[in-house]
Amino acid sequence: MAHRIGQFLFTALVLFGLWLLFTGTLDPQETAVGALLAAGIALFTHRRFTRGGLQNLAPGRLLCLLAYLPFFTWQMIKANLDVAYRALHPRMPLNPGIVRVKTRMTSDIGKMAVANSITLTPGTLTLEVDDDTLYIHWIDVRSTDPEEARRLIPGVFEPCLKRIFP
Amino acid sequence: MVNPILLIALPLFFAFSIPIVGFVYRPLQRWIPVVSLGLTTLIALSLIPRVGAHGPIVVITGGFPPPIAINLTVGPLGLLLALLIQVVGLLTALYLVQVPVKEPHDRFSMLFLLLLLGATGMVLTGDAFNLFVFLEITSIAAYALTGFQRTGESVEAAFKYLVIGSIGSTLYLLGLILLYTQTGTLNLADIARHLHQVDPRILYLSLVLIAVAFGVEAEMFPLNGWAPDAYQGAPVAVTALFSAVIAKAGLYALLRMLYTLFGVQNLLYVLALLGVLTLLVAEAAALRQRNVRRMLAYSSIGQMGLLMLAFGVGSSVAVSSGLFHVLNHAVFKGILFLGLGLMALRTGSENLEDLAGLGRRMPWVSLLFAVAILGTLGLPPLSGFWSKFFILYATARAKFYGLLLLALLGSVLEAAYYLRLLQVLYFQEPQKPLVPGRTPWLPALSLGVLAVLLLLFSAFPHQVFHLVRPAATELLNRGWYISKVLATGGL
Amino acid sequence: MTLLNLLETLLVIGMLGAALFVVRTRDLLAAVVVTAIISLVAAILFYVLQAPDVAITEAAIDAGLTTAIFLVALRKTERYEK
Amino acid sequence: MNQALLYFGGSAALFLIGLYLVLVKTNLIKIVLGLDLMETAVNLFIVASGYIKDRTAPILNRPDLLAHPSQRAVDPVPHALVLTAIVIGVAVMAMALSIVIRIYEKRQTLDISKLRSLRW
Amino acid sequence: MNLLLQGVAGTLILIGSLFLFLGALGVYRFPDVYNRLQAGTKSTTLGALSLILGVGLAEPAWLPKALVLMLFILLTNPVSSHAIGRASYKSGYPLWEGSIVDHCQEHDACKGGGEA
Amino acid sequence: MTRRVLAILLLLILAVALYQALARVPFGTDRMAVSRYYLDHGVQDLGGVNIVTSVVVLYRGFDTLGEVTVLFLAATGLGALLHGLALHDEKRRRTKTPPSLIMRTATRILFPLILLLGAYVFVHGHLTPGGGFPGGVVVALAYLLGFLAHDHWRVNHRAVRWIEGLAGMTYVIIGLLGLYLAGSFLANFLPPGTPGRLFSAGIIPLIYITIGFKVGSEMTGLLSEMKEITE
Amino acid sequence: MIPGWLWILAYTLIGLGVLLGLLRAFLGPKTPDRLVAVDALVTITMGLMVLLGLWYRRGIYLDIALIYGALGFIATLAIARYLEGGL
Repeated sequence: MAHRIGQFLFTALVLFGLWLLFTGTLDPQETAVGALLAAGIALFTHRRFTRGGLQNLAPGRLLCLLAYLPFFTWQMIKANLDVAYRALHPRMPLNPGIVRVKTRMTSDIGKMAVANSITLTPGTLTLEVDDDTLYIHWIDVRSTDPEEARRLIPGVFEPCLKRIFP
Repeated sequence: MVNPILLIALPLFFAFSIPIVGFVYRPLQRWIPVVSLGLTTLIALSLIPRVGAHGPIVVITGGFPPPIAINLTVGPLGLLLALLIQVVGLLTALYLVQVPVKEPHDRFSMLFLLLLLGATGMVLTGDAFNLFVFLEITSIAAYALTGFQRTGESVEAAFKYLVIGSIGSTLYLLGLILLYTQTGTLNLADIARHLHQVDPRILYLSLVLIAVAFGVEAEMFPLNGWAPDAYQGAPVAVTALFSAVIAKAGLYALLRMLYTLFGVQNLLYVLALLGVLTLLVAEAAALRQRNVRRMLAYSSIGQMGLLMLAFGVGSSVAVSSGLFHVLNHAVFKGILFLGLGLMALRTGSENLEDLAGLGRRMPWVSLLFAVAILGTLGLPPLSGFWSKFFILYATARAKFYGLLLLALLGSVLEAAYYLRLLQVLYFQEPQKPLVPGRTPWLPALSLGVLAVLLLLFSAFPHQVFHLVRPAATELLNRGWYISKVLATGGL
Repeated sequence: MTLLNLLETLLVIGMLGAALFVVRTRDLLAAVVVTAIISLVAAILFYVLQAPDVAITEAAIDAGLTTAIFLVALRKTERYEK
Repeated sequence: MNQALLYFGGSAALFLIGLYLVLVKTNLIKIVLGLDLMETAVNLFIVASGYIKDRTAPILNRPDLLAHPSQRAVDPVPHALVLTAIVIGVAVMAMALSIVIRIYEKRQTLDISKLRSLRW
Repeated sequence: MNLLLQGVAGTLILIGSLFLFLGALGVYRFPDVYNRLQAGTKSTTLGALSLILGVGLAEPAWLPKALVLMLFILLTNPVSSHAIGRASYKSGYPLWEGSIVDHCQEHDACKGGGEA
Repeated sequence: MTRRVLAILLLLILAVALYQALARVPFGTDRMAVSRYYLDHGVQDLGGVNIVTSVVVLYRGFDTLGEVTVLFLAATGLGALLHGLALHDEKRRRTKTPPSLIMRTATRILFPLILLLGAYVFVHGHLTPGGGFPGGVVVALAYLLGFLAHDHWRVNHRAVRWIEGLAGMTYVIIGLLGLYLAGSFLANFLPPGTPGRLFSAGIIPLIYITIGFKVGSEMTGLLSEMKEITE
Repeated sequence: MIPGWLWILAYTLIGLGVLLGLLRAFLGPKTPDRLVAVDALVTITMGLMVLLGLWYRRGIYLDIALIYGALGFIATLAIARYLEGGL
């Protein structure tokens, strides 16, 4: 029960924060309606929204998230420059293929975070997730060895994400 | 003092409440249309003295006078048709309580109520775009009801109806917007007042588009391909409604556009011509039918043609007798289709040969059926004679002799197949045994009420003419309508 | 003649091209996808014509809902026009 | 390019293409797609007809717009009409497709030239 | 300060539109659907993010809403491109002939019942 | 073949007629008549800054009631037509591809966010673009997302129909309250408030919330029915 | 203020992007290709809408971009689920 309450509070808090961003004001009317709506929606979505609860807001994890963002942004910019180079190059230097890698993440949301990070960064795209195996389309296959590929693709993000989504 | 808006608001409220009532106490669902239509009938009746005394009631919505907000115009004509819709709807609803259609009943009740609501809205509204909304309510409900039996024929008919109907309504929207770009207003009376600002080419294009759109609903000749299939595919009570009131609502909208909005008295002969064509083509097609429902459907289209002839002639006599004929036709076709439904319950089929000998086996229903047929044919003591005679008389007065001849020819064709139907009904030996059972009493009641109406119309044709005269005046007197509506406010 | 007008022209021509594509193609799924594109483009045009309410409604209803209903209909019937 | 020609011509052409689909194609879903195109075309025409050059959307949430709104904003009525028309369009579309699903279930074909009563 | 902010905003907008264009170029030029997705997700995502951030900086009152938009794009775009990639593979869309390896072929997880 | 020729002929005629007419319609110029009243007096009359919303809900509120009815009809008609459709047709039975983990997880997270977005749209109908219809549809599409990504996601049909019916009845009752409190159907009977705040514009937010609930529940029911027939 | 040449450049780039996306949607050759184009077009259009919002100086237009993105996402997902045989 306490767990459920934690889930509910977490969901409502996230939704309320989002509402504040949406409206961009602290007008009491807006916040009141926002709180009402957030609570109402959280009431029947909290079990789907989160498995954890308020511990998702533990300061250590939030700090990790904050640290992860710039790192991720940098990765993304690198990815884009790479793809841009390939798209602009007259002969389009492509060397694509689908490789299989294992991930160390265990929770669903962690797997999703890894997969999405992979999708958004250098020349890689998650095609399929099967348990702990990711099938990744790689625009420039540098290694077909699973262990090597693991180090090159999800290995970049995992240390960080592992701490955010244990 | 009852507000006419309740004619729209109440059925809506009841329609929305049907699922909830179903959760509370299921058998009550079927009575909701009866209750709703009973109430609206009373409301419509209570409005008659007021409209008779003071002319049109302009009902404002949203708190603002006409050109700004939407208004309902409850004039004699609108009220007459609204009352007709409520009465026929009430009788059909009574019929349906004991002769249910297929599952799901709750959805059927909602569609049924909303169909009538849409038609009522169409005849009452005073706003051109609101007319479009109600047209769509009516036609979407009609599409769903046409396909409600979910047999191959009925869903195909529904698709055909849907395609033609939605082309029509899209064209109406286009025509309306062309007018809006020139006048900047959507109120019927206000558009009519500003019509002189409209560039003639735009005016003619939108006239044609709008006429085509309502021609579909009114079953005008080249646009009525959907009608026989839809009439055949729908549940029989719904067919009665289509024939008795829905087509009339479409015709009303067409007339409102031609007479009031555009005021094209000099172009009405086109309507008369198309009416006669409709009549001839439909009656000729009816001759070949073996299925009685389809035959009646064609006959109904033919009668719509006759009505268009009447309104196309456009003299005072023609319009009054046309309105009289609207009433007559609603009653006759109500009896015919509902009676046919009762017969089909016992015979299990609607084919001509299967009705053989019913005259002796279901005497009362058959008698009503026969009287309604004779009335449609226009035999003298019955009310159909007066309306038909005066329509033809007015046609002759207007010197449309060619049209008169063609209309008479149509009547002869009509007589041919109706008399064959009577012959089968009364003078042929039955081939199959009937399904055992008794005629349920509520449908019998509604047929009885229709019969009483028929007798009243036949006994007092003069009074009926007197009753419809204000409606005819409203239709013919364009300036009166415009000034009455805009007198309540305006920019 | 501003740049925005050029963009509008491009969008309208794209819309007409998409409509012609719908006429030509035999793969109904492709036709549905392209119809969704038409709705999306129409939403931008409504936006450019200063009708934000309409743009939102068009995006929500025509691009989202209608596409979903079409897909279900395709799933229950057949995908290719013979 | 002339904006009037662009919008009015574009919506007219789209309308005609939609009508062509409805009248000529024999596939039921293509016909429904044609109806959809016609809807979109009419909506585009309505909105374009309410547009006024160099004016902004009729949402007066800035103080400067409140001074003389009718000199600053475009015509709101066509927008209201189109909202209604879009909603009605989706209703018709849903009905049409459910009918199509039923026809396919009964007849196992989407070709109207093979459906007896639909050959018009 | 304000000028600097505007400068940053302008730069971000320019970079954003450049990447949007490059993404579309990649979608147009690349040989098969998987490679197109690589361009279609990454470049357009970064482009849209940077453009929206630029607009948010240029008009600071809009910044919260711009942040919501960015968050939303970050959440949805990779998911939709994953869905498209998976759907293409399951529906039997072949890899470009220049592809060098396909580990997915021999695994049940990648089989599917669709049709491209 | 004759059909094609006839159709093209018809289209040509229509094209010429449209050209003749549309060439006379001026583009981009001010031809407002009634709209001028709406724009100039809308904010004082009702306190809603979004004039389109004021037109939709109050000046032309009767249309909107009809519009709600049309959607209701579509949902009802669709339910009636698809009633008892063979849920499993043997001939085309196929194994469904299950949704992927990423999709499922992302959907779980996005679902409440999109619901909130929909609620935002219909609560702020009088301040920002949007309103009851798009808001309701966004809510329904959140459910569609759930249906797409989770094979076993169900909605409670009874609850959906309760909400649908109650919302519809509330709309009519608000209209009737207008009739008895302010003199005409759907008239505004609440104070207009300060333009630009959330609690302003009289009954507009009230009606839009009602519409949002109604449209949302209706379209959710419709989509859920459509999902069930594809199983 | 953002200088005029920057606007021109940004519009040109985005316009070309839309053009290329539309071309890919028409050329296909298969439905997944069109779907990719739709997905890219939705994102590009979100950018365009936000940019035009700045041009018109109306903050309300950001809402539209948000809803447009959400709806485009759902439509893409629906079509993808159809393609992989999961609908």
